[in-house]
Amino acid sequence: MTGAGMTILKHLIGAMLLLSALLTAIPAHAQFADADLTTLVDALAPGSFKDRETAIGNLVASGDPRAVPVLETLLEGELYFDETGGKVVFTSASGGKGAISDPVTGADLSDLTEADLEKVKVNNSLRRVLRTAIGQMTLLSEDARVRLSAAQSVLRDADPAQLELLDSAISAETDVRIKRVMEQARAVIMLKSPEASVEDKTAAVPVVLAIGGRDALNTLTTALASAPDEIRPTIESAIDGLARDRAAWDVAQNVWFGVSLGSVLLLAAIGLAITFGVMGVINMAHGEMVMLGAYTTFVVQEIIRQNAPGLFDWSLAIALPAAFLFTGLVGVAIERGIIRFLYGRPLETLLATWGLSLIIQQAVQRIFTANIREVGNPSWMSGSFELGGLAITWNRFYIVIFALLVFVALLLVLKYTAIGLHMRAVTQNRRMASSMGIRTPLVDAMTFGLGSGIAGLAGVALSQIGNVSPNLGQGYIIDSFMVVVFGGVGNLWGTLVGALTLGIANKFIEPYAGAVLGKIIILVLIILFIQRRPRGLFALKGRSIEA
Amino acid sequence: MTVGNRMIAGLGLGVAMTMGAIAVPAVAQDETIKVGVLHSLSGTMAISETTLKDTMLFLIDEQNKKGGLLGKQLEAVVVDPASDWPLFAEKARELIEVNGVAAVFGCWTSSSRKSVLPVFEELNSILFYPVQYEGEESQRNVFYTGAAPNQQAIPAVDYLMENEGVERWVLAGTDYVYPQTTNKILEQYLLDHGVAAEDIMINYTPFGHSDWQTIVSDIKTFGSTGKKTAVVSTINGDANVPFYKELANQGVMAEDIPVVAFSVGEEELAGFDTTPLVGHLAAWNYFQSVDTPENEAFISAWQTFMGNPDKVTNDPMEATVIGFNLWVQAVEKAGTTDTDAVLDAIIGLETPNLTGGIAKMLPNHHLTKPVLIGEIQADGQFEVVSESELVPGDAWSDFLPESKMIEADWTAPISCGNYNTETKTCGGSEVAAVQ
Amino acid sequence: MITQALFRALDKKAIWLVAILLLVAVAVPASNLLLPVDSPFRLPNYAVPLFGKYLTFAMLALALDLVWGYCGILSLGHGAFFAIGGYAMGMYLMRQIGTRGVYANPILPDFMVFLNWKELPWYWYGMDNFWFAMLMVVVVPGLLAFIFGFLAFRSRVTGVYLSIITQAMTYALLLAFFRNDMGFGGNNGLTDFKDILGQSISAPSTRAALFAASAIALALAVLACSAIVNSKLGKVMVAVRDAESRTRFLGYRVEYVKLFAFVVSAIIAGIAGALYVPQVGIINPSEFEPANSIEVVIWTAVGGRGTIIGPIIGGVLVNVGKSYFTGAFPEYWLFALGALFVVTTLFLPKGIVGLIGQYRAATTKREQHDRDAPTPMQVEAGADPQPKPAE
Amino acid sequence: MSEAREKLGTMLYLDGVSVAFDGFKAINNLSIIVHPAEMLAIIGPNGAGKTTMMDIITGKTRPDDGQVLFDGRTDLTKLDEAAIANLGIGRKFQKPTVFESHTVWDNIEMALKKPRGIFATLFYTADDEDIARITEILETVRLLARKDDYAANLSHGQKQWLEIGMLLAQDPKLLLVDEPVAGMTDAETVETAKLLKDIAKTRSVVVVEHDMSFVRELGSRVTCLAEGAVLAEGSLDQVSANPVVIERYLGR
Repeated sequence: MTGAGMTILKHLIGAMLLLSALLTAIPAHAQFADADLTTLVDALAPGSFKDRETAIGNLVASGDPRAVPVLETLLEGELYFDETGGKVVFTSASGGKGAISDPVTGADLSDLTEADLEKVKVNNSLRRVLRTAIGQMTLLSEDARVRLSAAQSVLRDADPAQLELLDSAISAETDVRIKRVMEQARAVIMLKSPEASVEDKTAAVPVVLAIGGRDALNTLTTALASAPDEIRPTIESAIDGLARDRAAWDVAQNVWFGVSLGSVLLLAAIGLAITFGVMGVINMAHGEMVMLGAYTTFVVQEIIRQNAPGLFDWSLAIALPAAFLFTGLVGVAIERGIIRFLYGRPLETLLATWGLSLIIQQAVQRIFTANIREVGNPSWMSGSFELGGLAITWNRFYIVIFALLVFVALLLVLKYTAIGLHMRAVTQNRRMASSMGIRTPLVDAMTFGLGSGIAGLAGVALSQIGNVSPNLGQGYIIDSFMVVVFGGVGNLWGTLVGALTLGIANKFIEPYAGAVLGKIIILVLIILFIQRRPRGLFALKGRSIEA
Repeated sequence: MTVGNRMIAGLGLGVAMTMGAIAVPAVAQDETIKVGVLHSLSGTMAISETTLKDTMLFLIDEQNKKGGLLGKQLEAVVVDPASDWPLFAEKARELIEVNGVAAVFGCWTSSSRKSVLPVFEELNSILFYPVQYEGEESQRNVFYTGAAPNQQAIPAVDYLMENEGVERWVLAGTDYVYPQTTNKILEQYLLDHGVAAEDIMINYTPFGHSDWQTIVSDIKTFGSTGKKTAVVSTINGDANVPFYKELANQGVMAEDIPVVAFSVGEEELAGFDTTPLVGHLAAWNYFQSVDTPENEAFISAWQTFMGNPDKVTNDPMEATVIGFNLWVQAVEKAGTTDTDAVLDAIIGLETPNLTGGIAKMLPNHHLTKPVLIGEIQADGQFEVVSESELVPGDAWSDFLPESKMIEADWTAPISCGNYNTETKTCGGSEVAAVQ
Repeated sequence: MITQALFRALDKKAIWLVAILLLVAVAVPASNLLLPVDSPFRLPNYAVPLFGKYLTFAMLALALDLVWGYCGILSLGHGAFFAIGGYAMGMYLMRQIGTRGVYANPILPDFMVFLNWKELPWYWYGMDNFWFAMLMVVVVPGLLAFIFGFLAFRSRVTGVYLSIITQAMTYALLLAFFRNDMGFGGNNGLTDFKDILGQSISAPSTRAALFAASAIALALAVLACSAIVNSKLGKVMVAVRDAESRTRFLGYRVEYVKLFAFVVSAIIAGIAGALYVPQVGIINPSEFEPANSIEVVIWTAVGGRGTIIGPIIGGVLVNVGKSYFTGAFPEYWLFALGALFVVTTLFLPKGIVGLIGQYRAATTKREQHDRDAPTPMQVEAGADPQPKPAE
Repeated sequence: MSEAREKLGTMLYLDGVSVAFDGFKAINNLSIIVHPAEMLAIIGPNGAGKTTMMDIITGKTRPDDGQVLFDGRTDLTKLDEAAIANLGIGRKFQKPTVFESHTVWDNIEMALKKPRGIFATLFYTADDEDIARITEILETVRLLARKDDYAANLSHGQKQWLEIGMLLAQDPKLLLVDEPVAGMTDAETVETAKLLKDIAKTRSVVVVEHDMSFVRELGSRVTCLAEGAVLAEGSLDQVSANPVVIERYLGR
């Protein structure tokens, strides 16, 4: 029904709302004297969570719009009180103008000291109460965005007690979109409420059905239990329809999860497809290149945090080239320092790079300590959006896109650039290439650098979904080798198809077998698959290969 | 000489050299009291354990500033068991036999503790184990200064039932012994409290699991039946960061489906932005945010020692501190570091918790601890929303049929770790053999 | 026939090695048990199982060398056979605990009681009998190697493909053994052993006996391996390593040759694992870690593969180094270990044994051939190249 | 009927054999017959499918289509390399392939016609007869003086000879010899031709060769392959006079 556009919009509006709510000054037709309101506000501080809940109720009952920012600040956990006097205040963190200000009058209260200030504590149930309260109080707000968010909050709670308020809001509402949300909320309340008439309930079913997805299914399933017999068939058929949709979407959801897991595998493996697949270096330090990429992201973000916090949303864009260059250079250094002495001895490279991986891990641990480092998600990579019945998280979405971009870019580089041509020439016939004037040492270094640089890029992306610690690489190395070998060594397309196949297979097995058994099954399947095709998915046929 | 015997000669020389290398320190001087620190400094557990190594160095440094112990300076002997469980046993043996340490502070995982238990028993030394664990154990030579299940899991579930009205439960954990046991206990506890079997979902994931899409999505589905749902997470260390990131991104809000974790502390939260996770919970016996003078003093001394004003503290650190303080007191009381004397002296000793209240060493080698429930804040700290009275640690869970009749009491006349109150005997004769 | 094969095995090197091992088998326990405590020549108690552990690691490295050094099969999953042998021994030791477990259950090990299991799973039956358990130490790794090898070698999976699926095998087993539902104690594994054959496992005499058993087992493994590599079959194995398809055209069933080496190697690894467990006192899934198997490859390479003595030297030296450095330089030892591997590959392509060979070559000229013989890796690189890039 | 009889008398019988790699037809409807104790020389340009043909006969490559019979009865397409080798088909590779880390003696010993089973091999000890046989072969290929040297240390030509020696040790009924004289001196080439002719008195020999003077030396029947099929057959003179052969292979 409403489609993706609508839901994405909702998502965006929702995100902007908290900010706007804080900034929007609601015109104050004070029904309460400042002093009275202050008493109510100050009552928020003392006592237990239960007392605080009562205090919130009283504040809401006042109906005074000036209470809204106070409640919002409390919801944010930024409302403070003065330990000595018990006065509830705003601080600069809570959006007060001065250092410390009065939440009702806005007066400057800088005679209070920060040290005496204590947070007014909220817990989850209090947050729920606050959200409902704010929703209630802002349902008639003049700002459409505030109203929309209020309507959504009412829809979430669907408290029959708010029916009257909701009805008046619906009749006053002019915005179609907001009105629809309110009507949906009303329908849900109807289905919930034991007092609602059969007609009201019957009328509510299609409205709820139109919400679609899991929420509608839940509402209807819950309603079915208490529904009068007359409307049971209506609800049941609605449920059946939704469940059918759901089952179809679940398959799609699994495919998406699989693609997303596959893209992570692809990112982790693609650098290895170069260093191992193309050059034949059994590069056990590949995971450490990924890890260095992730730490580069950390360092870039730290610098940005300290020097230019405004650029934070650009941190990844800055980290990508930085990580590529840094890990690429490390790769070149490794190639020049160690690998080049080992060409033609592929298994020796395993030992040397394993040793290297230990050294790199330990070095990173010495520099950054063993603790997990914080790498933040930029705002555009946080949260999720809905596409029909699919819930897609932004970070996974971007990682899928990013993985495919890296893949395509790599293909293009190998196919169409001079360096790519040289790389293929050298790896296919070193002597011939060198006699044709290609500087093979340079090409070797560049190839290894490219593979390592791509691993660094993967590190930037993977830092967004996992943790950044010296062991990060170890978690990906085995999977990466599986992917490259499964796909067929030396074939980039094999790596792509291999990664996606393993990802999707994993996600279809997981719901039945569980995560642990699922992984075991995948490994056994890989072993059996290699028996069938001893050179991977995309093996070349012909006699030259088998020599 | 053939290649063979040259090499063999070399081998013999190598072995001899090692013997020398390891054996020499055995004839050690006695001007200091040595304390063993057995925490992984490399491998997968280094993330968690290096901090505890630093904590020990800090505590020993502080104690030496106060004049040491029994007039001698303390000396830390640090080894790296490298997250390798059999190596823990080897290193424990080395600490006790070669370095002659008076006590060992160490281990994190249950596997590592299980691996060293026989060593401490055989060589009759002392281990202070500072991490919350699954219980079902009480060994003569081990002091469990972290939480037993009744000091963490059960109070957390109680809190959710009472304050959040949770009726439907997801028990999600890493597939190893601690979560398995804890979940077993919790499942029984929930069933006893009238939760229907279909309202409990149990899910296990491998170590270091990084792809949480399916599971978080399943949790959302499970939690959307209208009944209030909560997740009890016994997910291990480094799998938590991707788990919470996925929770945040899939929009699982604490107000809808709160997640209460037993293995997530300040250190783990330092790994990501917690803004979207505000309100999710953790149950511990210590939070850095707890506002007591002891804690404040500890944190600032620690941060000064580490030279990093942002260094966080966490629960296993506090457990290490308490264990260390109790050991120091016991040695002072006994006037010697002799194992048997210290084992006797330490029972009943008390030291203040950093979070208030008194930690008392019980006859079952566990402590009294307050249980704190904290909500995650946007700054990566926890806000305490509930604090219990002091709870005595119970080695043997009362919610498992096999262990409810077992008690541990290391004081006379029982003096055993698994006294069966029904048969009035000690279960394993290992204990009898030692005594 | 067999006597002839054995006789062949007793070339000079092997005789020396076996003699030294037997000497060690007597000397170490004797020094520990017979000498007075204050004697400077007395081995301290802790050293006996520690040295015993090194010997089992050496045995594991020797097993790997049989398939890798001689037959060209780089197994990255040999730790799995070691661990399975260890688990078989662990199961026996577990059943010996009997009522001395914390729950005093005469049949079920503690962890089963703990997880509310009511009866012993079928695969635990019979493991309370020492000889049956010892049979399993041999049979289970051998059978796994047979099935895995049969499938893989029949399909002619070679090179890195084989290496990676052996890694997949050990990784899958790692995950499986982590599962508590498997009935092997999950992550904690099997531990807290009391007795072996009625003797307390922590008694110095038992330790000494276990050490002697390890040394003798290693000596027997040396004999078996040198009997094999000195036989015509051993030559065929090397032929398979150097030029697999040529060997086929001579009419040898390469898959059976590989299978034989793989199974024998797995059995030796299993026995090593079985001896390892009572000496370290624990067996748990971390032994299946792919990293452990890679380390075995490294011991072998450091010592010098394609020789009998090399892996033994490598297995002992690297682990002695690890023991020493983790204690002496806990914060830096990984640098040392990592550097050792890098330096070995760069400067000692034939391992420590090769170094001795080089030294000898410089002083004598007589054994021209040894030096000029191609090293395994040169040949391997020539005969079994990485697949050509696809594009 | 006659076809069946025709097969019966042959040592090697290829009929309508085709194989393709990724769409490229390496062998296209190839038919060749070799009789017992007969020598056949195969010539042809690069890529004519000579080596692929050998691969098919020795079981390395499975044909997509066609019949490959040994000794008139045994279907070689159903067997693997080892089984085919044990039937009595020996192969010498284009690039000399000997076991470089074994001595010359061991190379021959391994090739010697003996039970190939695992345990038979494990417990094998050379008896006097075997030693005599190996010595005889080494004499034939003139490597007796170097019997204790590693094969790696032989010259290129010596390796070729060692490989021929290994073929002899296998005591095959049919020898497939791929470019045996590549890298040999003229004198060696002559010797090799003599040796092969000698062998062909009792066994069937198929020689693939580029060196026309060597082929002339052999004086056998010649088949010219091109693009995976037979271009011409007959004596060398007949074949080299064939205009198609001149155009496609010999040039000008």
